[in-house]
Amino acid sequence: METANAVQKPIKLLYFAWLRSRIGLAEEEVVLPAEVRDVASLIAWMKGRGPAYAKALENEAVVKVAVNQEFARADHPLRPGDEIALFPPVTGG
Amino acid sequence: METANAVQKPIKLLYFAWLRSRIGLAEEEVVLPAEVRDVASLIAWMKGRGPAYAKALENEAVVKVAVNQEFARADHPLRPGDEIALFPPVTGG
Amino acid sequence: MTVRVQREDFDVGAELEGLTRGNTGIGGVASFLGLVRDMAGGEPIRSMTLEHYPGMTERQLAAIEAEARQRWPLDACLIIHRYGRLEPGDRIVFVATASAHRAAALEACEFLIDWLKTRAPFWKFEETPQGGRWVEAREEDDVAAARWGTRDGEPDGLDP
Amino acid sequence: MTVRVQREDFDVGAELEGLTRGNTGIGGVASFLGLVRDMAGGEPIRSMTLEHYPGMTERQLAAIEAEARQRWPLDACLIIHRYGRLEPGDRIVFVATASAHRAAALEACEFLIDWLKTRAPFWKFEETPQGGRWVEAREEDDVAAARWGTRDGEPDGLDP
Repeated sequence: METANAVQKPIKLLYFAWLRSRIGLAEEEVVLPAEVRDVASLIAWMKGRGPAYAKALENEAVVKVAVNQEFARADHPLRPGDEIALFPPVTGG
Repeated sequence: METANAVQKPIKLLYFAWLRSRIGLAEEEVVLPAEVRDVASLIAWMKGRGPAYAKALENEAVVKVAVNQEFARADHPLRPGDEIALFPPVTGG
Repeated sequence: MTVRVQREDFDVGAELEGLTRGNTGIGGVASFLGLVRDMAGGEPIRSMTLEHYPGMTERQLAAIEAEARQRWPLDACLIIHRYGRLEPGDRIVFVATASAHRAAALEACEFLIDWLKTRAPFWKFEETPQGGRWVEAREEDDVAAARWGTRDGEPDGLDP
Repeated sequence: MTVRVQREDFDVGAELEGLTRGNTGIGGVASFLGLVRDMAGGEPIRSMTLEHYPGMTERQLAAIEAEARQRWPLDACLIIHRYGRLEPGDRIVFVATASAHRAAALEACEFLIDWLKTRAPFWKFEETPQGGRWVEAREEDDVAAARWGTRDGEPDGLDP
């Protein structure tokens, strides 16, 4: 099935500002498990990936998410190949 | 008397914009007659000085007056040695 | 705090550089550059000649600049206004206001340029293909300046 | 209509000159230049490092610029935003808006800089004598930007 194949394709995760420094990475590619279908389930899954992730994401209210360079809400669906960025509220220029 | 002597001292009249071109002068010095005591009587007196003055000053509402470089109202007193400027409403920069 | 009324052109970049040099407490500089437009009232303009009242113009500009400094916390302020014959595209007027905070700089700049464009003691003579004419004072400009509640008609006021 | 996100400094005079060159229909150019302040929250600042999201930042800046052009009749518009490590006095951001009429230029400039200073996708890291820290988003800035009624929280909005 197309969906099953597509899930094997990784997504790209980008981290900015203190999310980057807490996670300790600027970006990574991951293959999402089948149960991760949207932004909310991505965050929930990431918290289980280790203490650095759990700490960085502990206050979800201040974690903003963009999918393919557009701001995305909790119910925004995710697809293989997406570029997903996590960052704190912007502080402007 | 000091007043009588002082009246002999001329005032300086300056004209700007279309008041200048209608009167045909940028500036002049005149000795005011004794009855000219304020801005209103100055304008009335000037209208009698010739057709160019009468024409330039026919619409008093658009003639602004400054005495010693400050905007002055009709009842502003005049003194010998004053610098009195007549000009249309400013059009800004 | 500087006011200059001059025939010569000016260098905007150099002026802005000079305005903030050595003061790292400044967070922003708002500015407005006025240019001669090629049209006025639907007619093409060949030139615009600005006449002013030397001495009084500088006094009035200094007074409005002092008022801006009273109303807003400005670190630096600059007004340059040209006079004489100008052509379309030429710079006429430049206002720059510097402050720790952008709102103060922006508001003060708008206040000053509204005043300058409407109440500064200049008279404009426009040369069109049909001949020359003195520009009449404009109602709409007065509305823009009146927003700021500057004094009107007072003998010692900033406006006739 | 130009948006540039760059590490390099820029020349304000040359940018303004280029913005209006050849268009004598422009009556005025409003601009705002943002500089790094030497203090933040009562503490001295040694440097400020701006991080951004390459690609998304340009898209967001282009979107807000398009919105400004929809709201006001602009002849030209320029946004330059730097990233990387900056020191007090350094230029960070420059906005310039040109229009036949000054009100349009002034309002569009204020609209853009309010947005840029609060909602542009940049994150600031400040280096103080006590060490480094990420700057928190500020409430008062949101109030300034909210005045303009830009969309909030929409998935396709200009703001998270």
